[in-house]
Amino acid sequence: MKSAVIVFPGSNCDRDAHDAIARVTGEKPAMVWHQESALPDGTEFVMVPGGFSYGDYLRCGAMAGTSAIIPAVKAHAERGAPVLGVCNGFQILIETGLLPGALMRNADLLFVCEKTPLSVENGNTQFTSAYGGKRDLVIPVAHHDGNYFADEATLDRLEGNGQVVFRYGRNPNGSARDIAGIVNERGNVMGMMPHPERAVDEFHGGTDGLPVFESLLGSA
Amino acid sequence: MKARIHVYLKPGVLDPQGAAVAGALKNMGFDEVTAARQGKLIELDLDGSDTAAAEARVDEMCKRLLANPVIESYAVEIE
Amino acid sequence: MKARIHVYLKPGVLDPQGAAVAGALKNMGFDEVTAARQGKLIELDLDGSDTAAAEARVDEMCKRLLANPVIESYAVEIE
Amino acid sequence: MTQYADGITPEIAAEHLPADEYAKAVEILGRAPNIVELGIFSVMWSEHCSYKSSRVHLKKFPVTGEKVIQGPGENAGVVDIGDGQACIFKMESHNHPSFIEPYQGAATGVGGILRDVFTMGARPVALMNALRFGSPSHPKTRRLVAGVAAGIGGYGNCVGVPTVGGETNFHSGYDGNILVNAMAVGLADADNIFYARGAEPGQPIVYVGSKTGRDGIHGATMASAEFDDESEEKRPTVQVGDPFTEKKLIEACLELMATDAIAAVQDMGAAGLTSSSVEMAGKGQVGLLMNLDDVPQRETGMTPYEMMLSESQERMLFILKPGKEPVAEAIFKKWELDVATIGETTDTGRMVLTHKGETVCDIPLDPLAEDAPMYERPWTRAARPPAITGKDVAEPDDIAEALLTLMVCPDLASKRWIWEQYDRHVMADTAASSEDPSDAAIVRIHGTNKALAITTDCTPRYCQAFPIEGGRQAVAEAWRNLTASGADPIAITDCLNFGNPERPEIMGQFAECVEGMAGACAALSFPVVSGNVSLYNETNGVAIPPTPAVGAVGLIPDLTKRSGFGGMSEGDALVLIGDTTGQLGASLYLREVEGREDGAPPPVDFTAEKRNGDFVRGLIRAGETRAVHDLSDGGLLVATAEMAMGSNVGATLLADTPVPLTGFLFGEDQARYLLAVDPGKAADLLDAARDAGVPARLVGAAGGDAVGVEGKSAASLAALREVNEAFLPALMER
Ligand SMILES: Nc1ncnc2c1ncn2[C@@H]1O[C@H](COP(=O)(O)OP(=O)(O)O)[C@@H](O)[C@H]1O
Ligand SMILES: [Mg+2]
Repeated sequence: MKSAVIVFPGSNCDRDAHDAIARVTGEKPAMVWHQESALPDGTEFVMVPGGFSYGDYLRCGAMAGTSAIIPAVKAHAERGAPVLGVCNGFQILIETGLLPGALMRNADLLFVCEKTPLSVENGNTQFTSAYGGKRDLVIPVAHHDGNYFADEATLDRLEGNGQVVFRYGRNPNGSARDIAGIVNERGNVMGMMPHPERAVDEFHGGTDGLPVFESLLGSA
Repeated sequence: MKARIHVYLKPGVLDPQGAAVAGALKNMGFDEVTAARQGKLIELDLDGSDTAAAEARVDEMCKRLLANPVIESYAVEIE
Repeated sequence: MKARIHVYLKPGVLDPQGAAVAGALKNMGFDEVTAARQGKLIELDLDGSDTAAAEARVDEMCKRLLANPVIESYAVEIE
Repeated sequence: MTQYADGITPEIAAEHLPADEYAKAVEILGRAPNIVELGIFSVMWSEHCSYKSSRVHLKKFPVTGEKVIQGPGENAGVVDIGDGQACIFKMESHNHPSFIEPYQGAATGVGGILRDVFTMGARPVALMNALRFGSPSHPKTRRLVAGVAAGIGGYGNCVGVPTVGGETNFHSGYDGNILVNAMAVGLADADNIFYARGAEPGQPIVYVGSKTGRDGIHGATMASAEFDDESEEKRPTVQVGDPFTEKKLIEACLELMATDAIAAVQDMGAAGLTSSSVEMAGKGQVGLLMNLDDVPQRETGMTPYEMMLSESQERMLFILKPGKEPVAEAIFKKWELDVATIGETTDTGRMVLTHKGETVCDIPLDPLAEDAPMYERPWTRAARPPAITGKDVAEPDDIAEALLTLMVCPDLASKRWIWEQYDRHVMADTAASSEDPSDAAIVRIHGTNKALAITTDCTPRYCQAFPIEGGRQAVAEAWRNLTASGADPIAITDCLNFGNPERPEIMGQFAECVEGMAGACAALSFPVVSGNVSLYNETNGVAIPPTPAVGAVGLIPDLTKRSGFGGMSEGDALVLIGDTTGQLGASLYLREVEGREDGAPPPVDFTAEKRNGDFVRGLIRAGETRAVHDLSDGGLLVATAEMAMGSNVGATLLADTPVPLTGFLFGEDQARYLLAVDPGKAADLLDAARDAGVPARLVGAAGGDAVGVEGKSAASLAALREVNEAFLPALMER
């Protein structure tokens, strides 16, 4: 599968994303600098990695949302091709309007890094099919602004459409309805705060992140 | 010219910072505080002298970057 | 009553956020922006009606919690 | 009689230099220094930059070894880790700034130590932090803990380097001077290390990073001055950190370092442009000609004095090979960083600075460095206090109660509230961090099956009680923590935090801690490759407890043959390695249960350390152990409780002990480890130990859901966890 990882000046999970994708797909993803205006030809999967794209200054993901590569990412998504945003990547996808809602400062205002129990709420997405019914996961989070917010109507719609993909077992940030990850209506764009790329090797303490990437292989 | 931009969270939008500020002030004995909201204050130095034009440009900056229309509203003053 | 508090970085104190905002606006083609500063805007709802007393109390809140005297200065308006 | 340049009053001169040093400056120049020169002499000759009080003693450290590529003297130490790779690390203090502005002080401390490491060509792969705060009940403590933790996390998390471990103590001795020591560890190719030395005449001097502002002017001299109540007024000297710029600076510097453009490089730390340029010139035996008009400036109307003394963060100074400026420009512009050629190296041996067409400084470099003052300050030796052992201390009425009292105390309490604010997993190489039951943090060497083990250790109450033993113990515990994780200890860095060296008893603490550390390093083949000294940690005449923090690095050749203390399972035999005489002097038990802080610290026996440690490491590598934990604060029963909590299974110790029970359970004798092993293998293990001349003893068994002593009381795992997790949330969330 041909993949691309978008790299912003303050991205810091870009290498981790690269390694996880290469490990699962057997193909090194292209590392695409934010000032590019096009994705490499034939790109099937785009990942927007975690980090502090612009130091998280102003609003997390806001400045990244205005960079040159974003229109190409949007076009890719509008074609129905898969886009995954993790942590800061999730914040960026929200800022660009590819996903609904907002990610606010954690309720206790503290940065939180922990291995978080999660449940797979929808195992039939392009990003979760490989979980094969497995429901309970542990995947690390590390963020300051992961407190998901949307108005009640939007939340109900997300729940109704099965767009809530992951939920926290122990809410670390005050997220509405314990939401940890969502997909867009079409199901090809997912954003999640937990870091699947940090749970792909035994020495990480678990490999519950692998199926996110394996699922894509199956669907792409 | 200077532009001063106030960015507020829209009513009904969760405001963890505001809530924390109100809580902390109460704990410190400032019981008169019934609510707190936290927003941003952005000041820009601008070339040029045409206030009306600047107004329009800054409004565009807010729409495209400085405020997130989903959760924030803003007010602009040009001096 | 309402108190509106502006918290600024003291002049001369490095403002990474402001610098990043100015840079981003330039990259977006807003070349007229020569500098940006980012501060905080805090609004408080207060019980009571004695403006002078409120001023004094809010000033104390700023000193003790809302502003960091090491690097920030502040201004208070009571409405 | 003393001469002064125009505009320099005796007061101004005295603010910058003591009379004798001023006289020396006049002698060196052959005339009175102007204000710029005065500023330069004062920062270069400050304690912080010149180590004038400590140099004579630091010479005692062993600094060489077969693995040492670069010892002290450069930005950081460099050791060989095989396969053509090198590990580069250093620890540094940011104590005074953090006391004054905890968030920015701690954040810029992390930024500074990261720069020391990537300046040498390393990609930073791990951060550690050693923190000492005042009494939990002190009115300032809560705010300081909150600010320091947020600042360390705020910076490290943003630059994307995992903060994998550290230590945190609370003691009233730090009420007026907290300690914030940060350590950075990086990896580089052994054949691509960059140094401050190496400049030659006629090479361009290139400034990169952030613009220069008026931040932190005289930070270097401030870090060398004792506190008084007015110091809080020194606040404006605290700098603000910009981790986003640092992240870009790391990537841009590593990109430039992949080319062959660089002759020498120095980060701009304390005394910014002054020390970075002077150090590179001195090491290269060349002169400097710099035009300050070309320095990127954040503010208007900056004077040469301000530019030379500014401590604005996220700046670096390169001396490039001639003609390579465009290479640097292209890279730094891509990363949206400032880059400017501000001068060139010369063959004059002098530092000449021009500003607006005038020469504002002309100093011969050699004397500036070579004739820097060096003091042999008077110091007094401490006497060894009387030992206290189990027979001198009554048995606690209830052992479980005593254990709970220890597990709830600030020093042993879980520091979760702090380390959950640190991204410990970014870079996806973390195998063990603060959250894991491991004596050392373990970070895989990217793309290999090898790993680095990293720890920071110091027991200030031992150093207070008897400095030389405390110095030995700090090094020994670090060596033990690495060993207990299965690593070969390689080398250490240090951060020597003490009070006012002008007082003989404080200078004595320093001299003897260093002497003890040096002895331990020599005996354990554990050289010192970098370090930092922080003196004058003293307020109104009250000094901090002597705190020579040790940061140590070891190598795990095979990640699958590492150990922690989370693997104990039901039925395992508990084996104690090492000799127990029941040393309770200056122990945690004595302080927390008996309310006494007297007595001699446990003696360190280097032969036993080495023999026992090598034996344990061998067992780990051979897969003979399920869990391994070194014994430190609180002794055997605390180590057992920590292993039980980490493994989620209880344990019962045997009541029949070779020395009085209190000493056996709570004594802090050194060179000891607790092992959990397959019961079927216990007998063979004890035989092997006997053959190796290693004291070993079966002390209990794993099982149930409580920790206690046979026939005596036990504390449930639930109760242990509850009290152990209680302290910080209670302090911070009240
Ligand atoms: N300031 C801190 N930052 C990160 N981790 C910390 C800090 N303080 C304590 N820890 C972690 O808490 C655990 C216990 O620390 P400590 O009791 O000092 O270990 P040891 O006794 O083995 O030296 C270790 O994993 C350590 O890394
Ligand atoms: Mg230990």
